Amino acid sequence: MEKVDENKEGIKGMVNPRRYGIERVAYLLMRLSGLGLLAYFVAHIYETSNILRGRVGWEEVISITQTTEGHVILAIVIGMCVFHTANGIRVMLGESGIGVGKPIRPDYPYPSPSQNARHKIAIYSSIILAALAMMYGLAVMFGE
Amino acid sequence: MVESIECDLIICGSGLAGLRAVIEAAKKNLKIKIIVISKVQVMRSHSVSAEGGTAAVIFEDEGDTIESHIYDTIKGSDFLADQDVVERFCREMPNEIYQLERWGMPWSRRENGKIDQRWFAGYSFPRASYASDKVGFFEMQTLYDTCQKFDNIDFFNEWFATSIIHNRKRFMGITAIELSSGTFYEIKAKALIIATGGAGRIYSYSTYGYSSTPDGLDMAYRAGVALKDMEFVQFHPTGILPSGILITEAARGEGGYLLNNKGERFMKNYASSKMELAPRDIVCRSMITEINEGRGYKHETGVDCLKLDLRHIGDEKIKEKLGAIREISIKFSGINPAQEILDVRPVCHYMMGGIHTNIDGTTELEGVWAAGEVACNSVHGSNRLGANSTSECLVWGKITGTLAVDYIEKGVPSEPWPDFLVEAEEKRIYDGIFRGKGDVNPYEIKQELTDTMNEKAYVYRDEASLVEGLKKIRALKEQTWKHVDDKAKEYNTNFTNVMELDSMFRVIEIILIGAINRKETRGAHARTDFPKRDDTNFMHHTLAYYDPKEPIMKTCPVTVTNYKPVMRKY
Amino acid sequence: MATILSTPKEKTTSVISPSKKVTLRVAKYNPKTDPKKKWVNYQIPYEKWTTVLDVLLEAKNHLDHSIGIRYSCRQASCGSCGMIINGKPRLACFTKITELDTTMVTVEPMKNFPIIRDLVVGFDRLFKTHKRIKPYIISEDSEITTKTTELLQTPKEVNNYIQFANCIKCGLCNSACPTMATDSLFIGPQALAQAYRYVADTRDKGKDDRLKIIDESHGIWRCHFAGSCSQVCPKGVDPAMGIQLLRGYLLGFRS
Amino acid sequence: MRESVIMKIHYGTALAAVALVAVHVLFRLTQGFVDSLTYESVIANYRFLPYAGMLEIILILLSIHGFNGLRVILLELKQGRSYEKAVSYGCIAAMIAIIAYGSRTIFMTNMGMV
Ligand SMILES: Cc1cc2nc3c(=O)[nH]c(=O)nc-3n(C[C@H](O)[C@H](O)[C@H](O)COP(=O)(O)OP(=O)(O)OC[C@H]3O[C@@H](n4cnc5c(N)ncnc54)[C@H](O)[C@@H]3O)c2cc1C
Ligand code: HEM
Ligand code: SF4
Ligand code: F3S
Ligand code: FES
Repeated sequence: MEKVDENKEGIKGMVNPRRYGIERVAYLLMRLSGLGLLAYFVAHIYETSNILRGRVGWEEVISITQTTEGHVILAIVIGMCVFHTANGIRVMLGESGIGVGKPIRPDYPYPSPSQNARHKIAIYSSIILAALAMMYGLAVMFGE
Repeated sequence: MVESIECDLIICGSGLAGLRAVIEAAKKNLKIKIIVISKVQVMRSHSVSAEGGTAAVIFEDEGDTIESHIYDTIKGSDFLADQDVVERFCREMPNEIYQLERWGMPWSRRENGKIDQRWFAGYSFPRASYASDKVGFFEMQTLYDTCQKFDNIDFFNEWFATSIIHNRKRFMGITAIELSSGTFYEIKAKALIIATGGAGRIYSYSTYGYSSTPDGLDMAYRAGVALKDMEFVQFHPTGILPSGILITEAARGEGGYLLNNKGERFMKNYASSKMELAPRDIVCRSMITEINEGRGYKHETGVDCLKLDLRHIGDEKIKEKLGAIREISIKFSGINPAQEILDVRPVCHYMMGGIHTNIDGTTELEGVWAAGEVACNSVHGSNRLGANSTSECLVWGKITGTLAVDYIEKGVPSEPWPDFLVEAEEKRIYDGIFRGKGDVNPYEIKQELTDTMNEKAYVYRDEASLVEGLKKIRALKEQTWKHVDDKAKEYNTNFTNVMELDSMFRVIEIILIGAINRKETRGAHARTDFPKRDDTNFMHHTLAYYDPKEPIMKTCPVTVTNYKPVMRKY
Repeated sequence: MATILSTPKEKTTSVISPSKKVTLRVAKYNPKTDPKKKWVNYQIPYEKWTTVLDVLLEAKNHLDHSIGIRYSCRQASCGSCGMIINGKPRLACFTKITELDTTMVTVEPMKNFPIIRDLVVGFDRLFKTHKRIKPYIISEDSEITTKTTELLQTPKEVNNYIQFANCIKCGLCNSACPTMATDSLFIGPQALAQAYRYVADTRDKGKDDRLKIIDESHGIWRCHFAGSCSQVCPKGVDPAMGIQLLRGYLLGFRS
Repeated sequence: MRESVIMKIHYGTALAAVALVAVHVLFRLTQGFVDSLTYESVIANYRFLPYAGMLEIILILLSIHGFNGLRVILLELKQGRSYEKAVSYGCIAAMIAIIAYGSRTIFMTNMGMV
């Protein structure tokens, strides 16, 4: 079979969040935060494994994280974690068919019930919550 | 270079008629190989635009009768319908409603779950089953989706059929161009069902989509099959301005009023008992009379029009039963029908005429059937009633599908393939059109041609304007428009557009000659110089046979069973 | 690079009205013959009701016959004319110039479909996925005998699926979906919404069949509720809703 | 495995993790962020069996969830039989590796092997 170029938009299209609504932004943030958390998770497992090297080893590693960069990264992780969790709960509800509206006879101009205010509010709340958590985290870390 | 394909049955055209036929054929014999060829993608055929309803008697318990459907249809046809055909049609139709229902058609229902029906013009009972106002769309979807059950159907999406190959006695195959690659094919087959639909794009102001051109009609005509009753072109009273998109008759069926510039429901002067629900020919004539006598409006484009008032129907009911026309009028004309009045005007809508067939949809060429709007089995005579056309497509889709399979199963002798005909066709379209020379823009010729039809062969006609129209189109034909600027092979719509234009010239000529010859007023053919129906001289069908110079005109009788022609009054 | 006005060598007789003009920018590309896509500009007059399809046809009819474009009904019911207009997937016949609020109209073929030529894309994949989800009533009594009548269905029951039955198979949703942008095997919002349309129909008994078909590695789970499909759908189908409701069955929240 | 089963696990692990991660993080916060990271307090935490058990569960849940998430993303990025096989097995391997590696830390500290 001849291979046809499908003119797929590729990662660029997947990533471009501007053309569509906030739901598409949430989709993108969910992916990025998931990947970010995975990266942190792996690093975290490595980090904690240093405890096996005794007090010296542990404090060596901890001291690397107790820097400004370390704190900023940790703050981002907190943000990602909060957003991913909050939005994750929204997505799980939605994907179970909860809160996506009921089928109706659509009337022009055809609003889409699944793209409803509840979800939009949940997305904005997740983002705000994540931002607050980040600020709180920064305050705690730099405060001491 | 010609590529070759073989199959058992070709169905050319994938509107309601074509798809109904293919399901019947595929179901009847799972072994025969069927090809559905369509110049648009199969489910995009123009039938998707049918809006208002599909007529059938399903409430006999509430007082409707088949008999009444038969009489309404015959009276609506101004007694030109073949009455045996109408009888068969009305008897078969109820089953089609139920069959579609079983296949998933989302008919609009009554509270108790039964299929609902609504009023349509010219009937004496609310007899049109409907699915909101997207009947054709949902029917197409139901049929297309049902086709997906079968693996012996091959859809040839976007293939343009150009000619029928036969050996004078019997059908042998067709030639076609695959649009996506531009390759020219011969397709050998045992039987053919033509279902290429209407040709309303021969008028510039039309309810039809751009794909409704007469190339299917012309293909049959060139193969020597007669075209029948072509002078009867139906105009629909309510095309919205400025686009010409249809506002379905169901809008009046649900209670809409037609108003002149005095704010009167003027139909009371023309058809006092049926008012806006008189048959289309009568409403159109009344509208043009109103306009001619100065009681019309002027649309901002400068076109004369009248008004259609739906406001009293109410927003909720409009949304529920007329959702699509609500969308159309808001989007395309900026008017919400629940709040404002619409500008409407009679617009080309349907061809009563078509390929001459008998009651079975059989044509004069062995192995070829025709079904749907392209066929003229004379069920509509000189004026079709609304909602009877989608019905016709279903009934004759089923009949021809069955008959074609029977024919194939009986065995068709194989005979030498007439290569020379394929070569001749290749010459005609590639040397004559694709590589043609000229400096006249074919699209401008098409505009002039279709404008001429609007002017000269509209609702009212007379000898002088028809003759003038004929002269004008013959002059246009002589210009050097037969060339294709786009030289690419792939998806060359410039090429198909010019082929469509080429077919328009032949078919329009038949329409005009037929209209000139018919010196009477009957149904959709209203002559100001002969304002009366003339049953002594014109109670017959018009036939046109192909001749390279000019069509050969003949006639054939109308079948009358029980219903004597009487004065038509509503 | 933008080339300006390739006018065919013909005498022209049509008068172009001196009203407002729009610049139409068309992505022309024939993968069989052209090395790459090129942009061609046309100046077209328009009125308040003019649609993008109207200006495209005006360009095709009078300025450049070779524009490749698919269209038919011009009333948003056939689903032929999906394309990317000013960056978003839309129907050309259902987008008025005036509502775009700019005098520069850029049209490109739909993304995530192979280009046949210019604005015309191949639909083979959409047709195949549509067929795959068994888009028809599955039931023993789907063929009538002489005396069958209808199966009853209340208006309410019809409303449970009618919105999904509005799909015109235009493919805009598949063009907008982020998963489609990279996944060549994803069933896609169009077909998934149709799977729900039939599952939600009281006459149908094919739910388990269909759930099995869509429950595979490139099936329904590759939708992440991004919602873009519903945002571009011109007919209010709301595929995103259909997909999530369908997934409700698979997760055991609905039965 | 049917995709729906995998995704049910994905959601299930996420849900369970919500609660447990909250506890994990709260532990850090109630003890005072910096203090909680001192060697002694960390060791003490690990020695406390219920907490160590919880850490183990979080480790397993998030590894499954995270690497399945990665698998999903990679699956959507590119298609092809061998590629998809590689992704699936790769993710399972990574998952097992990270669980093993993390468990080693937990077990050894819990058993007092440092
Ligand atoms: C706007 C509108 C509204 C209507 N509303 C109603 C209504 O409410 N009720 C009612 O009963 N009737 C209605 N009608 C009439 C009815 O819809 C049509 O008569 C009917 O749909 C015709 O169906 P068909 O199958 O014959 O042809 P079509 O649906 O027109 O299909 C023609 C097919 O032939 C194919 N074709 C044509 N030429 C070629 C070629 N050269 N090569 C290959 N393929 C070719 C096309 O691609 C297409 O697939 C309406 C008509 C219009 C225009
Ligand atoms: C604790 C609360 C968490 C919840 C509620 C949660 C929820 C979810 C959900 C519902 C999804 C599926 C999204 C979709 O289908 O589009 C998902 C995806 C994902 N999660 Fe989590 N998650 C959590 C924590 C984590 C953590 C800690 C990690 C990192 C190890 C992680 C990594 C991922 C990844 C990589 C994906 C795939 C991203 C995608 O498909 O878009 N998650 N999560
Ligand atoms: S769901 Fe909407 S966007 Fe998708 S194909 Fe159907 S009509 Fe088009
Ligand atoms: S855009 Fe795609 S990701 Fe899902 S909600 Fe629609 S199918
Ligand atoms: S032309 Fe039919 S949808 Fe646009």
